[in-house]
Amino acid sequence: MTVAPSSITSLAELAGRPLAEVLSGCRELLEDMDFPTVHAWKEKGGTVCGHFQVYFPEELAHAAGMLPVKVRGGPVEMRQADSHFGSYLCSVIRSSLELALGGKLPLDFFVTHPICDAARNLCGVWARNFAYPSRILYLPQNPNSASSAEWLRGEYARLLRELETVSGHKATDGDLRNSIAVYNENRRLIRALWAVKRDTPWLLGVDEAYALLAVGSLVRREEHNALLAAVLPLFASRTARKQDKVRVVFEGGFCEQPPLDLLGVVAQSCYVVDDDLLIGLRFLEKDVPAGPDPLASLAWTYIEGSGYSPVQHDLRKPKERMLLERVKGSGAGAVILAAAKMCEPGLDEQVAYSKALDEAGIPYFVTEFEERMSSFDQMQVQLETFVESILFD
Amino acid sequence: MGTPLADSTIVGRGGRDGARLIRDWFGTLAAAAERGDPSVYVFVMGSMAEILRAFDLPLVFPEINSLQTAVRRVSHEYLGAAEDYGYSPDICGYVKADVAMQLQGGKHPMGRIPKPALAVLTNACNTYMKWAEIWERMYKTPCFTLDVPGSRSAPQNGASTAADDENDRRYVEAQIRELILVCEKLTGRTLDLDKLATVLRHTNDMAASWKRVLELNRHRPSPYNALVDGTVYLGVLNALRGSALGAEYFRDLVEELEYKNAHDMGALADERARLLFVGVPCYPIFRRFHEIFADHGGTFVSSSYLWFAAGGLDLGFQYDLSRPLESLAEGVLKSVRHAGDSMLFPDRALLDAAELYEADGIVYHPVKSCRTVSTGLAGSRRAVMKERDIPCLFIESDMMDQRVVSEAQMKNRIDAFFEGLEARRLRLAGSAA
Amino acid sequence: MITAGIDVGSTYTKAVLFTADGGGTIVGSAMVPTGFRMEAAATEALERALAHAGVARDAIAYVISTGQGRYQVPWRDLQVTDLTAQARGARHFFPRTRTVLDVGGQTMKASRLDDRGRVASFRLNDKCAAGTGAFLEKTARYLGFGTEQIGALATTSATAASISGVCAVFAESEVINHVSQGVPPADIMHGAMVSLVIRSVQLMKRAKVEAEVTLVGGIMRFPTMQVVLAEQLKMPVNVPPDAMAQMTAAIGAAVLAQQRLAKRAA
Amino acid sequence: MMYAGGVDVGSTQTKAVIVNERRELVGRSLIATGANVIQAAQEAFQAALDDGVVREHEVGCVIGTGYGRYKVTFGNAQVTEISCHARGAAQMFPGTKTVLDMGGQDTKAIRIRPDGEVVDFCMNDKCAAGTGRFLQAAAFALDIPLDDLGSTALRSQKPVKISTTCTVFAESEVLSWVAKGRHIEDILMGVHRSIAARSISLLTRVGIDAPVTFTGGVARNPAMVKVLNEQMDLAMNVSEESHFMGALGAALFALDRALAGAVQSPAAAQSAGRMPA
Repeated sequence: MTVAPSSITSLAELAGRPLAEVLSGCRELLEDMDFPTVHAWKEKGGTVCGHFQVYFPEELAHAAGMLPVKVRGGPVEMRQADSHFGSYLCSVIRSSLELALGGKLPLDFFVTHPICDAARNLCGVWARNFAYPSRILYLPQNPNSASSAEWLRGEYARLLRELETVSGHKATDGDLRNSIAVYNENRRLIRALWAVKRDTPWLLGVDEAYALLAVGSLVRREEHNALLAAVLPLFASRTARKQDKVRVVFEGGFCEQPPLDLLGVVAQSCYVVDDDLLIGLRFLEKDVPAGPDPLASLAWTYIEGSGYSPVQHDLRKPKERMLLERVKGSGAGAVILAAAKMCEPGLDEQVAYSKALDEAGIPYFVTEFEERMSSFDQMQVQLETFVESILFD
Repeated sequence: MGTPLADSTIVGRGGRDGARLIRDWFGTLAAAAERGDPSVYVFVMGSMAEILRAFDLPLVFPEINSLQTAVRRVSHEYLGAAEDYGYSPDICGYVKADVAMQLQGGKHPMGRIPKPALAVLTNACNTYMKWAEIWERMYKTPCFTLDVPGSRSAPQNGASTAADDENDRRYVEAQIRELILVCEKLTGRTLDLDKLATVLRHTNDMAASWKRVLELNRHRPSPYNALVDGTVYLGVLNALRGSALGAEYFRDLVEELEYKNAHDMGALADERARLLFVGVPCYPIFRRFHEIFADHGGTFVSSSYLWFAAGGLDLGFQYDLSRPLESLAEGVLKSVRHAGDSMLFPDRALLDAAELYEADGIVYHPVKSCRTVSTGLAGSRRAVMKERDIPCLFIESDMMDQRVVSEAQMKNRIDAFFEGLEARRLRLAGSAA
Repeated sequence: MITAGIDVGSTYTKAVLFTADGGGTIVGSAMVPTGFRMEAAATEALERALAHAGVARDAIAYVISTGQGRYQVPWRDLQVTDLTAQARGARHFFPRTRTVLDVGGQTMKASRLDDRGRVASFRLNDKCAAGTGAFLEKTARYLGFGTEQIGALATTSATAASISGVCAVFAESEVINHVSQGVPPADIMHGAMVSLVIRSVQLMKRAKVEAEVTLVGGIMRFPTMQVVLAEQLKMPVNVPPDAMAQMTAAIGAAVLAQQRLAKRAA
Repeated sequence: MMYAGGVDVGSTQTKAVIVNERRELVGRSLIATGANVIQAAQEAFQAALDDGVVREHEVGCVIGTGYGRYKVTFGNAQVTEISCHARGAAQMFPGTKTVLDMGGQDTKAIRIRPDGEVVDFCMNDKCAAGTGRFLQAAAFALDIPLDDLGSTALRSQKPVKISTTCTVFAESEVLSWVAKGRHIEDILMGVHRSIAARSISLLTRVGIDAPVTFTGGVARNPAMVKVLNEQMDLAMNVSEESHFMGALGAALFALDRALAGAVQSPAAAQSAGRMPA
């Protein structure tokens, strides 16, 4: 697999450049369906752990010396994958397999999660098609059990063993603590980035923030940390004018990702002040504590300190209440309730969300998207109508 | 050689009694609904019937309620009502039919369904969780989600160690103990261990019988159609799991099937093609679907539905009554995992079944509604055909939504499939001669 | 003060001139084919409407464009989407309208309006063509009738043939089946309309239906639609007067322009 | 001389074929199906007889195939178009292992044995996306005769990417590309590629095993042939008479049956053995 010479293979190439170049570079890297950073890592002899949406404790793969990469599909032309599936399936499942079958995303280990029925089944699909290990990580859906954190610790230990076998590097507690520190720093920087978008959305559009976030899952996190640290101070000096736009929350980007251009269309008419785009990369909302047992700390933080998504069942976090808190917390006045086409959990949740928003009197509109869409006329009509309904008497 | 006379008291008993038991069961649910009694909503994969029955809690299987609307040809009314409420045409039809039922106060073609006082579910199907969340919102029903960790990888790709399994078993057991506390709080009673032992014994009997029922269909001609008759048996298996009535029904059923086999009485008078079915039945045209095959002399000798929708009871797991909770945890873990494997990693099981049942072909029927069952079946089909020279038909439709069931399209494919089977049969007969 | 509403659609471009006098009056209108040059079509439609009304270009105080080509009108003051415009247009004819169903050749849109005529919620269908006017046209074409004959054809039918319409193309084989079984074309056309209406009712329910319901858009050509829709919804359905059936979005844009003008003056 | 007939009643066109005892195609006809399917089948059959200068009583057996196969009221039996395309392709291109049939509203991928026996097949299920109808929609939108689509598309330098899958919406997407000023050939090539990608995914389901024979009306479209060949990296068998493949297969099945009834030779019995029930 050859990589186009113009492609970016490291975020280090971007650090220190003007903001506009950083942003376009991130976008370019993100949209490059040949995954140059992953290939570069492999060429240096590194091993890659691909993990399907939504949340994965990347610290484990990082500590084992691997490159953890989020497998989240993409707008790739379907050549082989469709023949492995039936008709009624979301796009991200198909495109993720396409990327792997086409050799664009070279992995040494694949792990999926029972976030939905289709995603869990990917493990079997992978096992049929690839010689490297494919695994399911069962994240607790009964986090309300007193035993779930302890059991999850066991799961993490088991997974780590397998990752170590693939990478050939035994992760010590020191390695794990270091990885946790790197990711704690990453989480802090992402929170800061999202705060810029929330507090001064005219300085940072949702499509830009998204590109800066998403590249993190294509490189070792130290690189991403360096980039974010370099970029964060640059926004304050941007000269964009604050416009009279509606502040909205974009909900529905937890798994399949809307195309960047769609986010761009949204940004034209609204300020997206909070969202659940790639929520898995920022699912732990707290720092993972530096306890005596790093695996137990990671497991505990998942149970006690994670965000919410339609694919995590937790009696303490009714999704509609969480959404209302997100709206309130970000000072949004309206919500875009999106769901990927054919996404069972997303479409189910839309119903509960819209009832809750109706009751709270918060304007919203309901829409569906697909990662492969290339025409945004429909979305634009919906957005404009929505904005017009808020603006006109 | 004359055809032996059917003993009418035995032959057909399973079908008759099964229909009656299901009717009676719906009757008790309707009575409970009228009285306003609490009920527990459970699912076929990991119903936890043993614990709940020990507390005398009536079980409601929303999956069975929903499929009944399709069999009775009214599912479109229910789906329409749920879609009007806001649910997408692309999501699980079972969920939607249930939502519609709840919106109409439990009204159902078989009577009325009581409201849930508790919902018990497993992670065996992710849609179970989205479904239970609906009751949480509608009624503030407490939902107990039992994590039953499934296989972490395909069987050919590394198995769990004994220590891994023990970690899982301990987790399941701890959760079962938590579930017991929930039931004790709900009923105001403590768990009666003697009663639990009785229930476990009945389930043991049913599991052993179920395994036998499945085995008996290896006979030529096969005594029952796994898709049509099998679904009736399956209903009893789930609804009456852990009951004396259920155990008795399956003892009788084994007797009937053994009798039929002894007299070579097949489900079809002229069995020309033995088929395996993969997926969920096409309930909107349940009888017709089977007839299209039967017209060609095709019968279903086994079905993956009888594996996963039985919650893995086909494994025949026997609880150790001397350590009931530990053993229950082990049984739930193994059976539910086995049920999950039949969907996640179906290839090996299908190849084995093809061999065991001397199948002439495999019919894959993925459905729009259920991604648990359907995702990857196209790939499985390819893998199975690569490994074994066996014709495999692939037809997509739905288990609830008649809008995506096109009988004409389906028949065309089934006709073509049988044309291929027939040509193959003649060729093989020719080369043998 | 006169305002203009320009609706640049994919096939036709419509212009309406409107004044607030007398509680709101249409003083001129015109309709021209859009062709490939949307800007030119918009200009031509406006000029014809001016000629029709007998007013000069500089008498127009505010222009709002709408429709697919709303951004292709450089001399506009503002553009709005056709959902917003159709809502206002429907309200112009039927002030108590709370639900608008707009069925066009390629799209179907349902919106619920608040008490002031703003779009409170809406749903668009974009999955496939089974629920759009194109579905009827395909059926008519197969039956050997032109699009313009669809309306008259279906009115003669008493019983609708059953057509599931999962896919507009697949529906053809159902149509063939009916034809070969001797079902009269009128009943088949009727059946296609019922199938389409059932889909549109589903869409409307997802945006919530409240009385009164007004039906707009290209599908208005077929009077049977109104009847079938009323049957399925079990409530009366408004339809704009014949001559104005194609103009509701342009009217809505012109009405909204009056509002913006008043706001600017204040 | 003994003859046999095959009538393939499709949703838009009805095709009829007459073969002689040597399995040679001696008469053919193609007419629009129209509203009266039974009549169309009769007319097509009669036209094929006329074309082959064969009298009706010389025809030993007639088999109907296609969606309207049960409307061939004068026929002796019905066989699905899947078996017929397979049989026809095996006859016309001996050695064929895979058949791709692209028709008006369905596309079929069929894997066959050398004698034409169907080993496996897959068809589009959910909708008409990726079928020949998609091309018709594009032709209609651009006002280009269907027969000129392929040659126009072949002039493309920079094909557009078609994103819609709905056959009916294809019209509006095509028009939107026109409005954006893209060349007609580039738009058409985009349409061809989009259909080709869907067909290949269908073919992959049964396994692409060369030689591949391309049948159905669309097989006469040179751009579709080229795009498919390029994307699969092989050269498909294509015949001028690809659209008669289903009718030919039906006629061959009919011939088996006629010969089996007339001549009790072992050879005939064996060939009759290929006749599906």
